[in-house]
Amino acid sequence: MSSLSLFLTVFISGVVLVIVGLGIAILLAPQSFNLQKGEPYECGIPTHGTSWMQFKAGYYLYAILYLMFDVETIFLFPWSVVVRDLGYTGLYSILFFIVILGLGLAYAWKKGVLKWS
Amino acid sequence: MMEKIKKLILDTVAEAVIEEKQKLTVTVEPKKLHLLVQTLRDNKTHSFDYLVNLTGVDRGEELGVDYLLCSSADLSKEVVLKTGTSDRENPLLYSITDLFETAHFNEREVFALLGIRFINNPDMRKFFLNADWVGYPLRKDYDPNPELNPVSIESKDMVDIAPRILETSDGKLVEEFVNIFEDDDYIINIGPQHPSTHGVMHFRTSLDGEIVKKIDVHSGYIHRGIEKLSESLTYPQILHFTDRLDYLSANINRHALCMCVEKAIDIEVPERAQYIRVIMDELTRIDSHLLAWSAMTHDLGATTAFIYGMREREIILDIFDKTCGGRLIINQNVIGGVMFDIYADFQKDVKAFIPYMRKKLIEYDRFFSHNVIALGRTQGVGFMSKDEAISYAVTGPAGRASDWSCDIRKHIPYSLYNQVEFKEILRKEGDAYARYLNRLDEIEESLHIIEQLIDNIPQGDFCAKTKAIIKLPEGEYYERVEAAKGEFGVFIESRGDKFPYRLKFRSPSMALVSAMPLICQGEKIADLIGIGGSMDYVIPDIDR
Amino acid sequence: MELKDIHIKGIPTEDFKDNEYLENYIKELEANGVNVILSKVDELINWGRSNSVWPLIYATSCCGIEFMSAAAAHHDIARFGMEVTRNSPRQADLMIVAGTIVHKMAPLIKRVYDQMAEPKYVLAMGACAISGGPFVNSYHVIKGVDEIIPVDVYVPGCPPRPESLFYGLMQLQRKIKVEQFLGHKQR
Amino acid sequence: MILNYSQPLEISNLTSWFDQYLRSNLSEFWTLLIEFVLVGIFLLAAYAVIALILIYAERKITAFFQARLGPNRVGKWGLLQSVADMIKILLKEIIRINRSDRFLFFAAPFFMIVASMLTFGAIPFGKGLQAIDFNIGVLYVTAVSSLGIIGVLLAGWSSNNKYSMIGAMRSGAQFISYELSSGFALMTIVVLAGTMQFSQMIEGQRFCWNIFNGHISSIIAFVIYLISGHAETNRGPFDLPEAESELTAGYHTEYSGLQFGFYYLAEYLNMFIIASIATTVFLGGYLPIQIQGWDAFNGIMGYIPSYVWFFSKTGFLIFLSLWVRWSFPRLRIDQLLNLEWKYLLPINLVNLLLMVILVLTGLTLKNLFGIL
Amino acid sequence: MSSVSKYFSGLFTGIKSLLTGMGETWKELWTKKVTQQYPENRETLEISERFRCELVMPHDENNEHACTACGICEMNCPNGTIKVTPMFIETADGKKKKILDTHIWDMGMCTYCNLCVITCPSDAIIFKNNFENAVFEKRKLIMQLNQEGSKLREKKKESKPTEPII
Repeated sequence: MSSLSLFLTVFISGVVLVIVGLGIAILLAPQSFNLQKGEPYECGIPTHGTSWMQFKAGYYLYAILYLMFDVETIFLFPWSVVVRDLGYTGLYSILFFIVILGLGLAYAWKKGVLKWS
Repeated sequence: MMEKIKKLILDTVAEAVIEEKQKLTVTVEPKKLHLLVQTLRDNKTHSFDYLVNLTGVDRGEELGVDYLLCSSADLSKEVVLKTGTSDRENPLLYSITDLFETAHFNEREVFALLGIRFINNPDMRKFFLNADWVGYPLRKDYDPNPELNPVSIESKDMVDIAPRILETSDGKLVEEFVNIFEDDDYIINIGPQHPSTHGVMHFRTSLDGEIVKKIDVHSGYIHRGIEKLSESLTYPQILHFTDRLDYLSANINRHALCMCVEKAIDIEVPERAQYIRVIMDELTRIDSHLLAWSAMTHDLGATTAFIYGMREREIILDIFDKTCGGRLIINQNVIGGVMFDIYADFQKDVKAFIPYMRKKLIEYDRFFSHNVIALGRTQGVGFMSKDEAISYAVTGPAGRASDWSCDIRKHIPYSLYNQVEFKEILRKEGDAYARYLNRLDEIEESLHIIEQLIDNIPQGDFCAKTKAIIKLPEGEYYERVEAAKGEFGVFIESRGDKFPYRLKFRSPSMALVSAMPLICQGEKIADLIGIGGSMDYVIPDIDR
Repeated sequence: MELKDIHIKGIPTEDFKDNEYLENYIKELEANGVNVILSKVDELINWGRSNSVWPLIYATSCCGIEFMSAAAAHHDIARFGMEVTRNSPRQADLMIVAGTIVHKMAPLIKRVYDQMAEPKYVLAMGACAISGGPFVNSYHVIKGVDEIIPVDVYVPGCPPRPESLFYGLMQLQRKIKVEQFLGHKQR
Repeated sequence: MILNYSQPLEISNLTSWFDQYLRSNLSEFWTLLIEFVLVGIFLLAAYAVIALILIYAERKITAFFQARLGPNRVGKWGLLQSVADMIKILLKEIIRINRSDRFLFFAAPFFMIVASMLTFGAIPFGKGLQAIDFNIGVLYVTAVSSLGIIGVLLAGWSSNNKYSMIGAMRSGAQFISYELSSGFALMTIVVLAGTMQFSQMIEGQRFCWNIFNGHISSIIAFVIYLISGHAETNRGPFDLPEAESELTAGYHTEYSGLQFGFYYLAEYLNMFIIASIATTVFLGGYLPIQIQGWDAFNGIMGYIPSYVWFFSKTGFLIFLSLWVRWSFPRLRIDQLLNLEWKYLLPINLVNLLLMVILVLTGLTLKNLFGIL
Repeated sequence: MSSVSKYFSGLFTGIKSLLTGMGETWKELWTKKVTQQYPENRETLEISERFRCELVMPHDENNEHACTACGICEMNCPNGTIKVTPMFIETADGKKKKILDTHIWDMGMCTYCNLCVITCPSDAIIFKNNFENAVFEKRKLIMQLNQEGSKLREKKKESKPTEPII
């Protein structure tokens, strides 16, 4: 059995679960209608404006750092499998890489990027 | 000392009328009030810098306001200022919000209930009632016809525009409207139907990401008009309302009203009743602080701690239940004593509770007080300085966490409090963590007080004989007690009837909530909830 | 179906108050000719629904504290499977109105009720929610939450003790159990 | 040959016998088709049953931590409680929200369920009980499980509700942080095991689990993985996106009925998935406790079926996660990010290097004691 | 260097505090559960004698009560929960006498303040601790306390119907 077709099997069964479940719910569950039902719930008070406003997320710098490290993770995964065979050469070459990233993090830390504002 | 104050007052406002009633009472005309208050507040020797109470009264011929001022250093130094206006169509008085921040909400309350508008108050919206409410309920000529104010179930958008009246430098009055929020603010409603606003508080909050920019407090979602209702009930009947103000300090509130009436008609309360009252008061205080602890931990997301606190609380409720047949609303104090004598095993149960509670306090400490997450979420968060606490009239554990000694039990000892020994817990940090710790320490002090009393309950009557119909002689009566959340006060104006002419409760929670916009500004939205928990307000106490 | 088939653990049916209301309800159903096969499925569904009532606590005052007591260790509402308190009306089945409802609150409670998903129930806890209670003569208090939203169970008390609330919840379970779920015209 | 006398209770014996039976009677295509359908049904059933059991277990364990009893009125000891909940939630109305982004609002639960389903399929429940066994298993699991967060983000964004919006933003912040830690922690073990395929990784742990093999470094990685895994599942004390006491219900405030039920379900499944990956990677997966040289002991241990081993190890980790959840208050967003960026990530980087050194210098337990 | 040592000491004290907290929950996991199981323990459940749940008018075996229909309880009730309707009958000696017709008490409105009971001059009503009162319809909460056909107990008998309210 190839892994890919099994992957598809699992994927399809997940989708089927959702569709069947929602199907039953929509068919059998009672429905009612009133004007306020579809309005957003905000502690019972009509909401002010839309929620899709410009929203200042205080962590965009974290997101950039994340990108940096995530790319590194991708590079490191193949390396980590073969590090046994590569021996010390593999260690030194990647050590350089990690140290640079670590320095980057330390710099960001020092600069106060890691402080939520 | 009194003479000096009188002199000071007469030096400032020569035409002031000074009377010696239960308290030193000064009547001035509206224009001079601000000056007098400022002088009283700012003079160095007897600084009256704590506005206890601001009561609007419909005196019949005029609409007036009574101010009870006292000194923050010594709460027993009190002075009452009175002013009023005879214009019933468009009554205007001068605001003292610039001197006492706590006056702000109180003045708005007076506007909603009596229709008096205050010049220079920055935000003159009605506080408890909707803006379109017809009539002013606390006026004697209020028309209670329900057709005037029908129940509306239609959701309406909130209008964030505040009217105000300003006096220009050349003495002209200008009416203007200001926007409370900016146009592009991200406004979110926290409450009224929210799990952690401790009732139906409504904080309209504008956010900058996760940071709270501004809070606009809305109240009145449980305004039940207790003060108006009281005006047509006899004194024993009014008692049952006090339990339902701050239901967590039910017994203490009731104690205050009973004492107020007892002093007015000179009833000697039997010793046994005094003991029972104080023991029950302290149990109530522990109960309230336990709930505050639980609710705060729950607000911070520690559900388990919440359940532990409620578990210990249940033991107190059991004692209440057996003593007076109620768990929360206990109806224990009556005029002249208490309604029920203690039951046979009362002392045994209470004495078993004391060591148990001490053991649990240690557990709470280990479980929550030193938890690194809890410390991070409470330390240095929601800071309030001593001056701010006084200006906002924040009393109780919260005020004492800002290093303001404001325990009425120490300053104006009532009942048995001058016979027992206990410490007033003061902390200097003024943050949420200090308020949190203050409560736990106060539980310990309350246990200590109970310990001193429980074995010495004297024999005798538990209730003095009173007349069937209680009439208070004409006059004004104040009584202040230390409720679990801070200073609770009762003000009765009697005209010799069996009903009070005007009854006002000074609720500690109102001051606590009024400080929220100040101490939450710039904190995160998660802190807003945590600070709310550390302030521990009860909404029905505010709304009355 | 007969009323004696409705079984609640711990309390025999005849010990419950207000049985005649349910009897009338069943009679009404029978008059409409309930389908036997469907009613078996209904029984299963109603068993599930009655044992999984997730409350939304519309707590305004004292009764809310008693609800907290009920949820805490000594009484433990979790035994009924009802500790999953949902703060969003979308996910709740039962609105427990615990406390006074005043004029200013009326539009809000209506809105929250409207926003609940079907099937939904309302339990009025305490004197204030039932009739205005101590404040019934006030200018700003609504004389009973049933003026605004339909109420299924009334739990008297001021405030009712947690056991009273549990009794009320069991009454609600009984009511859910006799309902016809499938093929029933909705409110 | 249904019974394998050394391990009579293994399901894999049954499946391989069934496979042979089908192959001998049907063509290749039909065999595969039937098997795929059966795999799908089996997974769905396991998914639902595990969720129901977990929900019950959590409610009961929570209650015991809180000095209560928990559900005990529906069925014996309340065993049927979550079944009743399932019936109820299946028949609850699904509300249409005005002015929401209809399509995304509808699609968000799909992401949630499908992501957890795909990860679920890659878990080796027992010997031969693994649907997807890629040779890049660890990477696959990391990648697929992060899809779930899209479900949360979409839900929060599309429902046009401010609480949901804040919840979604928080979950974004949480995700971008803890994804790194869990990735690095897993990578540390990949260095140790030298493979990313789960089946190989398990086989390599026959006599010495990875957590023992890499001793200090493995234990640090294990703790970090548990913390970050816990955070990724949005459960307390990391439940900021939901944050009941702040945002009422957070990102799923507007979801009702079964759509909410899917989030509820996926939350528990994700908890299970994190625990089972930790079991597989650190605790030897479905392998029994075996000690080289103790043949009698190994024989007895080996007699217990592999899935029992798997579920008991996973159960232990789930208990641990519940214990943590019900002991601590919720973190605030800045504490959350601090924990990751100032503590977990630097420690992780150092730990990874430490592990490489351990492996290269031969200081792992296997090398030191000559374990297979 | 202090910041580095602060970093590590913070890390370790943090971990220690977390473990202490977990230790407490671990202890609680094994302590006896305090839950009382209403309704399973309905037979053994003890509600405090004084707990006020239901106002009753005790009737003796002759179907007689002590209420003189004086209306003091109605007067004292702060929110009008009690309605006492008297009825005037002519006694044998031709005098008009006020007796009780109906004593209506609205359970759904009562505040349980106990004023009616303590002010009652003839101790005709008491609070009972029966808490199982939930119903489906509001009107069922309005109760008539005097039983059908009951009458006033003659004075010569003991005036206290039950144990005194403390």
